[in-house]
Amino acid sequence: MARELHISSLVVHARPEALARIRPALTRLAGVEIHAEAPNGKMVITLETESEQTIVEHINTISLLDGVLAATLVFHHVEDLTEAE
Amino acid sequence: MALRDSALAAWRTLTRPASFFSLGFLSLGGFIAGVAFWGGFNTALEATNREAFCISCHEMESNPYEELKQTIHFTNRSGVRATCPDCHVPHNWTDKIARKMQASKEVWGHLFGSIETREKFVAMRRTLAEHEWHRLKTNNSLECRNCHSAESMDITKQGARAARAHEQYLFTGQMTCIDCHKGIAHRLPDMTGIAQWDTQSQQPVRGK
Amino acid sequence: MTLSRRDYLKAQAAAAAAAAANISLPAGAAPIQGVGDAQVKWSKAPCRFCGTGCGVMVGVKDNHVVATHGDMQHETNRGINCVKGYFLSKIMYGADRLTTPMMRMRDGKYHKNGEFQPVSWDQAFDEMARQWKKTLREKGPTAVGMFGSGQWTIFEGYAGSKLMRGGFRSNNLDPNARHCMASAAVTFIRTFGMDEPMGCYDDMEHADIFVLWGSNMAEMHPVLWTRVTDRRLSNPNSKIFVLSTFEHRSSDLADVSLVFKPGTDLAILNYIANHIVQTGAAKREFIDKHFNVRRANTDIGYGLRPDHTLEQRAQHANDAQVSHPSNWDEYVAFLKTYTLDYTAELTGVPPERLEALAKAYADPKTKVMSFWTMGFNQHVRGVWANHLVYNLHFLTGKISEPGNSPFSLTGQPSACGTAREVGTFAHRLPADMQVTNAEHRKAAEKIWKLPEGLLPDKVGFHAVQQDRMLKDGKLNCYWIQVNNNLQTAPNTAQETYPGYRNSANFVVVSDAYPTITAMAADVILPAAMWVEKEGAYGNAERRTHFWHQLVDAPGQARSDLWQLMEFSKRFTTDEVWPAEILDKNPAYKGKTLFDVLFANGEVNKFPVTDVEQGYENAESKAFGFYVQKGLFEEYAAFGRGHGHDLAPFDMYHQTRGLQWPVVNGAQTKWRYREGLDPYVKTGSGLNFYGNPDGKANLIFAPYEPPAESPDQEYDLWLVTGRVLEHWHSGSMTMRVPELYRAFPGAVVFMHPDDAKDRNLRRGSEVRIVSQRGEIRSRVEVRGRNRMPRGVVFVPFFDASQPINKVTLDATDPISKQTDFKKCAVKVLPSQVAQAGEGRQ
Amino acid sequence: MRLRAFLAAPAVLAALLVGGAMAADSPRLVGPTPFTEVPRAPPLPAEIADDVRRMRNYPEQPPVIPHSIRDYQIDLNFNRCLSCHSRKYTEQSQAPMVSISHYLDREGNMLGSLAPRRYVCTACHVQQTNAPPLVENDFRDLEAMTSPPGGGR
Repeated sequence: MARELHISSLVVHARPEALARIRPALTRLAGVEIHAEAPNGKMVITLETESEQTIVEHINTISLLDGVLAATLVFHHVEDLTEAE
Repeated sequence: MALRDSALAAWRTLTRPASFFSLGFLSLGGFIAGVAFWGGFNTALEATNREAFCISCHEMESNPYEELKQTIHFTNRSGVRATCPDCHVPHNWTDKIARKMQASKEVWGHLFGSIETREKFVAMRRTLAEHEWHRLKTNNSLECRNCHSAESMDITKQGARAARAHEQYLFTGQMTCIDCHKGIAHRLPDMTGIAQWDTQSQQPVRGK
Repeated sequence: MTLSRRDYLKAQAAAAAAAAANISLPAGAAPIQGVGDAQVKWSKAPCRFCGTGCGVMVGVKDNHVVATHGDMQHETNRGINCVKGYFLSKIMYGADRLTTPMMRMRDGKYHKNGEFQPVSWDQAFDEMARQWKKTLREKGPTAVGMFGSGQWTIFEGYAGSKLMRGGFRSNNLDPNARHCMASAAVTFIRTFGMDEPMGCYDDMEHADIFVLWGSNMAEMHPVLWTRVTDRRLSNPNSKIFVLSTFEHRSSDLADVSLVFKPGTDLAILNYIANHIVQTGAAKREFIDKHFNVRRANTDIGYGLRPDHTLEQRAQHANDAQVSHPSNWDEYVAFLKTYTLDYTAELTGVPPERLEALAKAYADPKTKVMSFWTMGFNQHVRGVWANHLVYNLHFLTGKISEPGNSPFSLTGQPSACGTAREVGTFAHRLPADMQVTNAEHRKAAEKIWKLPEGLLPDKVGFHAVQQDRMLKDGKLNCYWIQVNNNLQTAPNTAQETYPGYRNSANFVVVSDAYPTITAMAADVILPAAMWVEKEGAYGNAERRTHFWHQLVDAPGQARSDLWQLMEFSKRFTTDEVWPAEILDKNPAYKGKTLFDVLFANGEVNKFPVTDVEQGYENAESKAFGFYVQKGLFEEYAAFGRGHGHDLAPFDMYHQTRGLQWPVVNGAQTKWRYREGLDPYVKTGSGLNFYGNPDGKANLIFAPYEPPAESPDQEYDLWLVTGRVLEHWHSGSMTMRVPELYRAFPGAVVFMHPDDAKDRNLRRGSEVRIVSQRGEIRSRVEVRGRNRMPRGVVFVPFFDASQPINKVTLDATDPISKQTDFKKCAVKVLPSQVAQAGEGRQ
Repeated sequence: MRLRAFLAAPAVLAALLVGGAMAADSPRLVGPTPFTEVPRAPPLPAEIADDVRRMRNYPEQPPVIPHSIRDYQIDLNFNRCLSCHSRKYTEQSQAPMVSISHYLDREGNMLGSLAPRRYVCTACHVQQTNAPPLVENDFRDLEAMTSPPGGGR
């Protein structure tokens, strides 16, 4: 199958007091990057993965993190590496 | 004396006329009767192989036939079209008889109204379809191949995806036409649980 | 793939998420060189197309819309759009956008039969003012008129209504929404004393049974269809019934499809009522408590010209709207005609399907949602059809609670918000008030700060009547905004086009593109569209939503709002108001209409600085005050405290829309039900407070045949309508390459055997001929629509195949809405010499 | 803007004077000229079914369908599109998998497969014909305006 790069972004909604705990947990996940954070507990993160499956796994892991209320996918773009190179 | 014996034998033979004639009569008569019966049977059989007969009952006319009209097997560039028997009646004699036995069930269904309404037909659709899939699977899609022969396919004239599928599955004999080409002439029944065809099952990973 | 492209994509991803979450990215969010410019400014807006009212996020870069996608935060669509919505980015960029006013000229001045030439706004307005004044002087207010739109923003409709009624003192103002949902609107008032649905879209997540009455949601309201689909596929008890005169994409997901003979839906509705009564499923106590049973006048004609034999013959053509007090027993007796056998015979629907549907309504355990759109509303008995479906919900008590909901869908983005709530109909004022009611006029004059007795008390010309009056030379100055009526009105060759080109008339069209209507006008004004102006729409679930101006309009294009207000400066009260009113109110003397209508101390109350930081506002810049805010707050005064409460202006820019009545900052999802509607007092349970006695009207009416049915010569039913890829007359979607190429031209959908009988096949060129006109089209015998024998369908989006040359201008006599779904035609092969090219 | 106005005016003028100047099928935009004419109906254009993916105008745009969808069944029984594009069948079919954004239900839950509300593929994904567009569209995508390196799909 063609090699692909999936770039997606999520809005992670967490309890504000839990943000400190969640931040490192997120960055531990491969390809995760935190872009912004609001005092109300909303975070904007992007994922770089090689398959949809990894995105699903990440979303599930994240939303199961203690203090996370919701992790919602907003943006998903597939870059076909075999084409682009 | 020998002359006299042989003469006697000849005489005896000649004095058994009845049996002689009856044998000739029987074989000849039987032959004629046979021809007559055989011809009649096949004529009758052929009569039931015309589309006109198939759609003479409204179940077929208003369900499968109405659906067929939408499809490529009814309208296409060159106007060559498949009629009901082309796909649903085997061309070699024994299979044909076998299918006829089965078909008589559908006539039975007609007479006793088990598919008289659209609702009942739709309810039976899976069963009816499965009969045909099974038949075509077991005879290696014989009726498809009567028109579409693998060796006559020019895959350069086919879409890339179709060509790949044919090379990988059809030409290698891994699969037969009906495995991939279900529902090409009529709407498909509920495909739940049919391997490679179930597009329904939706199971949430987790609720909120 | 290069690193910076990767970061560029990530920046885009982050921006989209930040927009969805309503949080701003830190300045350093895009550190890498080259990615900084990739930052897109995302803002919310409602979709420009149908009445569903989806939310979209609009990405803007350098004054240019570069992307759009579904708004995750908008309750209506939660992130989904239909194919049209996903291509919104392109609707403003057709290369033939009108960017300068045009006027028919000969020898340097206006001439009815001159050629179009570019002129300045002043030239155009001067000529318009000259024509308006001449007409007002010679013929009075009834000779000027305006045809508005359900695509007008709330502000534009409100300004238009003020200018026409308060300025020119004419009620000859009607919206194209008359063609679209007048039957629904009129029936709401007749039944509940208040317009618009009691329920909302959330009913779809609560209902078990969905019944589509003449509505192809799968194509015309695709995003609402995603919510019905969701419910149907994830709830085992859910069922979908689709009633139509042919099978279409909605039928594909239907558990039961009922294809009936055109017009006979009235009989089906009465049969179901009869079934409910006969099986004892009717809730007698509930009915006595909450409803008045009334009997409608029958034999009411077909809204054709009065001299038409059908009108001459009709007993109640002139008092069609009258209904009489009746009672339960009369109703039950009336229903007895509609037995299963009779109905199956009349409608051609198999009895078992009729029965299945009746049982679904009757079952006390099921929650039923009924949907309808044009199949009901564009119906010579549209008001009756609306009444009869309400009756089913009344009989079973399935109303005003989550999941039990008779729901009228609309076709235009602000059919509710502008046409109905603002009251741009010939008979209406804001907040459901009527021009014929002295109290209502007085209230309007007070809020508008206009002299008492100024507003006209006579109902103006409705849409179809306007065309007839133009043709007859009784309506001479005519301004058309945001619609394409020469393509969408009925019987255009006979009744519409002659009026536009009538030398006694002066016709002005405001539009963004050179439409078929603009081409037939005398003056064309280039209009700003969608996010080129700040706007507000109201969708079918009482949701009012706002958007900001996000980009500038091209060239000299201006919003309809600016056009209306600027034009009002060219008239003084002395020129257009009667002397006696001015003598009684000398303060108004010598003022311009702009002064008395817009610079009246209310509309010009808010400074330009109130406009939200970072957004342009062309109108406010032009007039020196926050035009939209002033108009909205004055308009809101009509409804506040009367069940039509709107929130403060600024709140709408913060939210994804609010459903009125908004009381103490809280919106209302379900009306008339205690605990759900703040207007229902505790202890009263259910209260239809739109009517003085708190009861709704159960009005019954029989089946009556359509105005025209197929005969020996014109042997086919013609049904017209839309397709998924194009919206209404296609002036926007035909200019989006992807949408155009998906469905490039109209075709005539017909049954393969009907084609065969005429020696036609897919792709054959044919003439579609009625007694009124003809078009040429191509035959389609397969695809999305499966026609029964004897019925053909032609969409109206294709200006080169204006099917409305063929349709009949019969209307519902009560709502005056045209029946675009039933007339008789013949389909003939084009000359053989030309037929050959039909091949694909 | 000004400049654009100057340029645009004559173009529109031409269009209005001779309906038909803009494109072959221009009656499709401005109607029959004069209105009383009954123009020929152009032949049905051919479907584009070359299996070549088209670039999107922006990442959020639903890709168009590059193959024939004649007789495709999308009903309560079966969804022909998913028989190739759903995750579990993509290996065998080598068709692109439906975007993961389609796994989100209305409540924002991530499902294990296509969310039911996304079941009717043809509401957003359409096939194209070879009909030449009637008029240019001046839409410019972000990359055309900022021209970053590389190309997407």
